[in-house]
Amino acid sequence: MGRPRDALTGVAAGRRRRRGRGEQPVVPDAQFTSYYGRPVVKRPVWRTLDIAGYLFVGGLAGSSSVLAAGAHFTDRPTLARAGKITAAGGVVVAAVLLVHDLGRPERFVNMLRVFKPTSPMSVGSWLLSGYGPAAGLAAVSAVTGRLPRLGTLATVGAGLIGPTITTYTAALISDTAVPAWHGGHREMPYVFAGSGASAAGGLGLLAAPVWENTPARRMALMGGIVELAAYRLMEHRLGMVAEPYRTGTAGWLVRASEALTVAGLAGAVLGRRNRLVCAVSGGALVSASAFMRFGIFKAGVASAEDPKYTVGPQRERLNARDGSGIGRV
Amino acid sequence: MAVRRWLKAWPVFRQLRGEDPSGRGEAAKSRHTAELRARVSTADEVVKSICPYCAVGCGQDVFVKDGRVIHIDGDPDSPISRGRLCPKGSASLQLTTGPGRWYEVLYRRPYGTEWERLGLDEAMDMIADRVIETRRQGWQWEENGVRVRRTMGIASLGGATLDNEENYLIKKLFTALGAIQIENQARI
Amino acid sequence: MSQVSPGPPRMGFFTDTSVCIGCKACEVACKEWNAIPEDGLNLTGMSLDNTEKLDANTWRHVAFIEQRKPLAFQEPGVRHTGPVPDLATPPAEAPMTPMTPGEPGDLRWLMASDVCKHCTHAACLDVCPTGALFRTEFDTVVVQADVCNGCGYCIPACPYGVIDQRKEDGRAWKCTMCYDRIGDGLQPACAKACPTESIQYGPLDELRERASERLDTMHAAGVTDARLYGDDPNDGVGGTGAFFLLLDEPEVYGLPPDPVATTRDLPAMWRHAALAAAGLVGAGVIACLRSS
Amino acid sequence: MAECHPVGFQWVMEAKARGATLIHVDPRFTRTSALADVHVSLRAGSDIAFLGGLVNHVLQNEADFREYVLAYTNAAAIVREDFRDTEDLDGVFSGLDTEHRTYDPATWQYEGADVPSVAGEGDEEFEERTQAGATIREAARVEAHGSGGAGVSGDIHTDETLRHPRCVYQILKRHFARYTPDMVEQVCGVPPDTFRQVCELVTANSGRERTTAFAYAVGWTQHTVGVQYIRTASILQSLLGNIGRPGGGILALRGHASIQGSTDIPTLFNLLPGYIPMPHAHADQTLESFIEAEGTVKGYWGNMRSYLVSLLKAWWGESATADNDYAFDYLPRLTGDHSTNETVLAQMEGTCKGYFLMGENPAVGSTNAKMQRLGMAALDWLVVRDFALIESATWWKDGPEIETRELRTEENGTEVFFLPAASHTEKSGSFTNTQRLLQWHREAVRPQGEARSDLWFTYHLGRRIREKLAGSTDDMDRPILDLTWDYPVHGDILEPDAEAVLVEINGHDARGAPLSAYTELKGDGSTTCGCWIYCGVYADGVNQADRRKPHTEQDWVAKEWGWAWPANRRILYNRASADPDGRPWSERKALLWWDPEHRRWSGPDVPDFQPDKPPDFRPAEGARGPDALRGTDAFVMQADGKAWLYAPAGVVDGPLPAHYEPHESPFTNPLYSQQSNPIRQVVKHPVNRYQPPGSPVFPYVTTTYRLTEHHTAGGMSRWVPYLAELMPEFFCEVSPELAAERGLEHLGWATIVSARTAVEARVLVTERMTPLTVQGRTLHQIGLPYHWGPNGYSTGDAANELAPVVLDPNTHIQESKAMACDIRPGRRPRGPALLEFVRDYRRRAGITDETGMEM
Repeated sequence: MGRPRDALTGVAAGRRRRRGRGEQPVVPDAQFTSYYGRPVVKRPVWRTLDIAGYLFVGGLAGSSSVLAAGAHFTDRPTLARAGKITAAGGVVVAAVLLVHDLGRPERFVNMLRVFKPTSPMSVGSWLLSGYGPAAGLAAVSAVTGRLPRLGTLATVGAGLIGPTITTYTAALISDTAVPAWHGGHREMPYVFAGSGASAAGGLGLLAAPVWENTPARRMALMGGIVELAAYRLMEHRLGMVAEPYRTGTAGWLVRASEALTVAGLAGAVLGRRNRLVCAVSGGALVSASAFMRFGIFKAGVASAEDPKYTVGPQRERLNARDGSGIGRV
Repeated sequence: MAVRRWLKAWPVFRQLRGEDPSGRGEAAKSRHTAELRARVSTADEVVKSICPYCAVGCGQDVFVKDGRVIHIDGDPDSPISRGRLCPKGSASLQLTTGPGRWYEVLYRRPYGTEWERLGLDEAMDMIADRVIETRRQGWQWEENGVRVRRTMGIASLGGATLDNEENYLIKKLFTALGAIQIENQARI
Repeated sequence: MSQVSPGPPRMGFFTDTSVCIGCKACEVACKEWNAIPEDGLNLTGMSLDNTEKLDANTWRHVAFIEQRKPLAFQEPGVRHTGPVPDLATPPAEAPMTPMTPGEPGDLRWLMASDVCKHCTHAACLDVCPTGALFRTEFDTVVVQADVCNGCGYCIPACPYGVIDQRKEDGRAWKCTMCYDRIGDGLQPACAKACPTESIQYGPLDELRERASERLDTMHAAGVTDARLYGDDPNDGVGGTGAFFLLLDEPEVYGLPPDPVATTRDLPAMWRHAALAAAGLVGAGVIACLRSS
Repeated sequence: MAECHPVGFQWVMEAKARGATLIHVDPRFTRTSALADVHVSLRAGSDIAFLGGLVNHVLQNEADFREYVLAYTNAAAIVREDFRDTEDLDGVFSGLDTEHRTYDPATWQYEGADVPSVAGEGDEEFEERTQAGATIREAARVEAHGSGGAGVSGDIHTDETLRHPRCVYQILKRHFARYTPDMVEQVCGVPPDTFRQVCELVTANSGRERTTAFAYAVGWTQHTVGVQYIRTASILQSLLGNIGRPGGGILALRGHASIQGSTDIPTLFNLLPGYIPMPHAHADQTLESFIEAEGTVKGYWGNMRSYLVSLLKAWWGESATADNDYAFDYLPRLTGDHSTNETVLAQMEGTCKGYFLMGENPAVGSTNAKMQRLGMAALDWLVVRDFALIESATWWKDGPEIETRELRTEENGTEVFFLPAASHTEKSGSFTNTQRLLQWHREAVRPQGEARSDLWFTYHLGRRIREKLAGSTDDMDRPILDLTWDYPVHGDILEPDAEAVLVEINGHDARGAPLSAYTELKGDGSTTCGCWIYCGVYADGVNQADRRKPHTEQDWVAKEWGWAWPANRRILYNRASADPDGRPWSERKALLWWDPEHRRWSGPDVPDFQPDKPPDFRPAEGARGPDALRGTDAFVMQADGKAWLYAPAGVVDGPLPAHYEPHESPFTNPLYSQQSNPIRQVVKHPVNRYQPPGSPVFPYVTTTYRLTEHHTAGGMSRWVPYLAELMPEFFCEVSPELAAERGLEHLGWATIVSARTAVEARVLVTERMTPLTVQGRTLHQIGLPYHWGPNGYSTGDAANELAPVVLDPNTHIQESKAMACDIRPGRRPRGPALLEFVRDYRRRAGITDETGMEM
């Protein structure tokens, strides 16, 4: 441990010309400064297919449970059954994806070792462990026709937990230092909810007959509009950090998603009497939702890989705060 | 009983009991963590040593457990190094126990294209024979009519991370053999 | 809680980069003690830094920065006249070790040993779903390898990019401030090895006091670009257990200038997520209403 | 120092914390420069001019510490009338024998002094026949003064006013007068204002109250004038009163755990333990005549008989008797230079047939690495002992000559034995560190497999040879059969007891009790001692090298940690820390003082002086040995008790340092018309071709060096992954200006070429390398860390492939720190094309077998 060190290099002697004490000029850097262009934060190690896939499947499943519950109680059996099967299938796929992405899959039960409200993943794990059985039971009951009361109860449960499954993942990715995610943490849940709803609606359109698909169309419409609006809002708030959403793979995915959403919604509204048009529109909406999640995922990764998205906003914040900050950006 | 023990070890249960409600401290600690000790603390023996790299001569503590070196740390008692080590000194555990060490005698016969294995005992015997033979062949009683009592047939070049005692025996043996071309890194 | 005797004081690192000689003893001592895998041969062209960054297999990383800037009144003894090429070029494509432009003939070589910051508000710890990451009695943040299931959440959560996944093993790893050693009253391996006491270990309060004296001395001597980093309990991570004396802006060393623990915004995220979920329920109800 | 001795550098930081100024002089801006107050970049190979400039500054400004200079140096001594300086002879000294490339130092002597014949007592006929004078000088005799100066005796004339034109002080003044700041700029490329600043800092921090220390390493020794580099520093430090005082000195920062020990107990051809010279061949040489010739009258070397007889008793025990001159005849004799590079030539000629390499890797670590390998390729047998399969063990299989087809594995007849070595944790023994401190390391575990210590190897090899020769009546086998070789062994591997060897080194008296000081040694055969300067390391039957009293429990000198030779004193010549009257020069710098009450020298360190000899002591007429020194003769190992500003004997290439250009330099010498050291040692051999001075084909200067992350030729670091990953491959450091001039790309490849061969390295372009202006033109220098070779985990070409065998005439150390070269972008040619590539360079530079051979 020892004493404070006072070995001041260059102070005892050294260069006498040029400038006197205390007059070190700060050389203003015209450019953005980083350590050899290396990222400041780590990019997520999550595999795209696993985790972006999970964001999509979880959103679809959760929202489908809502639609299924609604359909269940408004006597739209095909739509309800489709929603329940989607939810149950979704949750199985989601669980497989999650476990597959673990570095130590055999330790997946450790997810329930603690309950941490500070960890969206912990909260999500507990939610999933409630939602999974409910969605499963609801689906089994719907398909087999057995245990109708329990099935109804499970349908209600899944319908209530489902939305949280759809939106907690927004908190999950926003609760990171990834600039493009964290910066959008206010809007992200609405993007996810909208995207989930739109996908669930889309799936309903795909699965249900024309006479039963009104809720699906409405769900898709509401979802799609919220998604598009929330996304625009998020992009605006992100400022320069929105760049990764517009460029590269992410940019392509997001643009495709937006186009598909608009097309899907248009098709769903305009072709509402045509089973085929409805189905194609539904498919477009489901794909749009997937594209959106993959786009968001990719944008996040890209924003973590370039230090300017980390340093830039922080430097701006510092400068705004004390006004004396040295302009580096 | 087992269930209770399991339950008591379950961090969620500990969280609920209020010891650490957020689950970020004590409650999350595993048994392995709770029992963690520095491996030097459980060593059988601490052997005093000196770093083998440069000539600063930093003190080292060599920790031994079950007949194996488990760690090498700077010796805080040393007035030279005060417990500190440079990257090389810090790597001396890997130097001495790492994958770079070779533990077998190898032999390349004249014109051989590959290494062959050879027992240590046999190798020593062969080397002793070579020394005796080469010494006899190259023996000089005189050069230019003046007594020299030596052999120019054998030479040795040693590193300078050898011990004084090793250098002493090398110089003593080779001088007695009449070999004079005994050199080391100090000239390099 | 009250009947529990007060634990040990909060322990920390003060890394005074103004006396760092870039020897990398900390890197090796850390690897030896913690038996961290060697991670490949890669000449980076980033001055003498071939380690590049903190990650699962590097818990101490010495940064090397060459700058056309004066170090107080040091006479650097170099005589260059031309301009410095664009420093934004990645090292592999750069015509020379990238360096900060400045006056020709100025040169300073900054070296700094980076490490996990052991934040007061540690995002990695907050987001860990398994409790593998926990806060010790020394107020340090440690991953338990026997618990971690490699979910990877802590990795993008860290505002400093410290913790990382070890590919071949799947789990997350980072500096433990030698939890096993300090528990037995020993110094962490890096601080123990550091030849020039650039890395100092001790009770955080003492270290902060020492650092502030050191800073005053430096400022008084005219080293005006010296600054402390991570010593402020009011910063975005509540101050760090490992803090630094730097001679330039943090980003020059690859450190974020104003890091924030992401979980500071978590309540807002939960609120919005809940609202969005409620909206979804509402949407479901509306969607299913039968038009009369 | 921060680069290569980081833990030692903590003390520099401590000094800085107390206000010390740190000046770093190095061609490159290194990790040491980063922490220095002043970094001076200079041309590699120009340090004598730089230091000479400092000496000149001190003399011109009379900034010397005059009382110290008068009392403790030979400034007042008057030199013979027939001495001629480089001033008079345009760059050479009187006595130059151009035929044999040697100096006859007779004219360098003090007026009134006896002139010892270099070859000892008269044997003129023999000398005539063999030019023994020359060969003895070749025999690195200078090193025999590793613990003291050369012999001078007689009634030396002095002038205490320092005004006599032939007194050392005046000679010095004239000699260094041309080393002006302008000349320093011309030679070194150091701007005058930087140089003046260094002058002012050094002189302001020297004198009564302050001291300046110089630290150096092989950047000073690996030159054709290496010894004279250190001589220049000695002159400066003696003038400034910085020797023998705390915070002063000229500190050799040595790079191997026991490299000091390996010269004290030398595995060196020209020395016996304790710097006793190996006997040179003379007709009818006896113990008596040897001592007569080699010992001195005054000072501690006056007792050489005690040291040598005790050594012979230690080696040959009962067989060494007064009747047989204590087996003095058992010692083999030298007939010239038998140093390592001569041995390589002898290997190539076929004289030397068997070679042991113990922890040494000349195939990449020695100069002109190809020559080293070709030497090995000509051997009958080779024994390599190391941790791993180093390049010196595998050249026959995968060496560079296999690639160029200069050698073919199936046509090479060398028999190779590889024996794995034990590490420091697997054996007990002592290392002698850079400050002469012996520290014991204890065996922690047994070596695994067939790994064995060198102690084990040497002991058991000797045992087997003795067993095989037992019963021989051949007189040539007597020394080996009569050798004391019965060390106790222990454990299942029969490891010899290192402590028993240390006991023998320490020595014992007639009753077998361990001696406690070399002053107890006798010349009558009643004492034994394996190395007189180490006598006392086992005092009181205690392994003093294994003392480990924590530094926190003792004073700053820490005398109870380990054991320093001689006599456990920590600062040599510490009598000089007090004034002639025995009072410390300053309270701040008090280390030793005369205590009149107890009539003893007192202070925290062990006095490097007879402890009860008062300051006013005058020796009796005819006194010999230490008793012949006065109470003010602080430099007790010197024959006249003085620090030598001028060396009247002992240095073969001149009594004063003069700047000579490196053997291969892109410049001509602006100081004298003599270009290079006239008696540098050159080797004419087809694989050792030299470059002509000033050749435009080789316009750059390269210097080799170490990195913090590696160790010498890499045997202890390239195989260690944690170190290898920090510095993963061979690279060169160049300035952006040179990169632009030659089209080198950062991280690209460059080929560096000398007259010997070419190597390839990755390029690091950095402003830490600076162009210099030397003699009006821009000079670029190239940095080459020399740690690599083709084997191991981290690999690369060896920088030593480039270096020539051209040597300092005193030490036979090669010039690898200042070499002219060329650099070009891209990788080097492979296979035989490499040979053609280098041949082309040689053609272009007009290199013949005579190039570089001129005086």
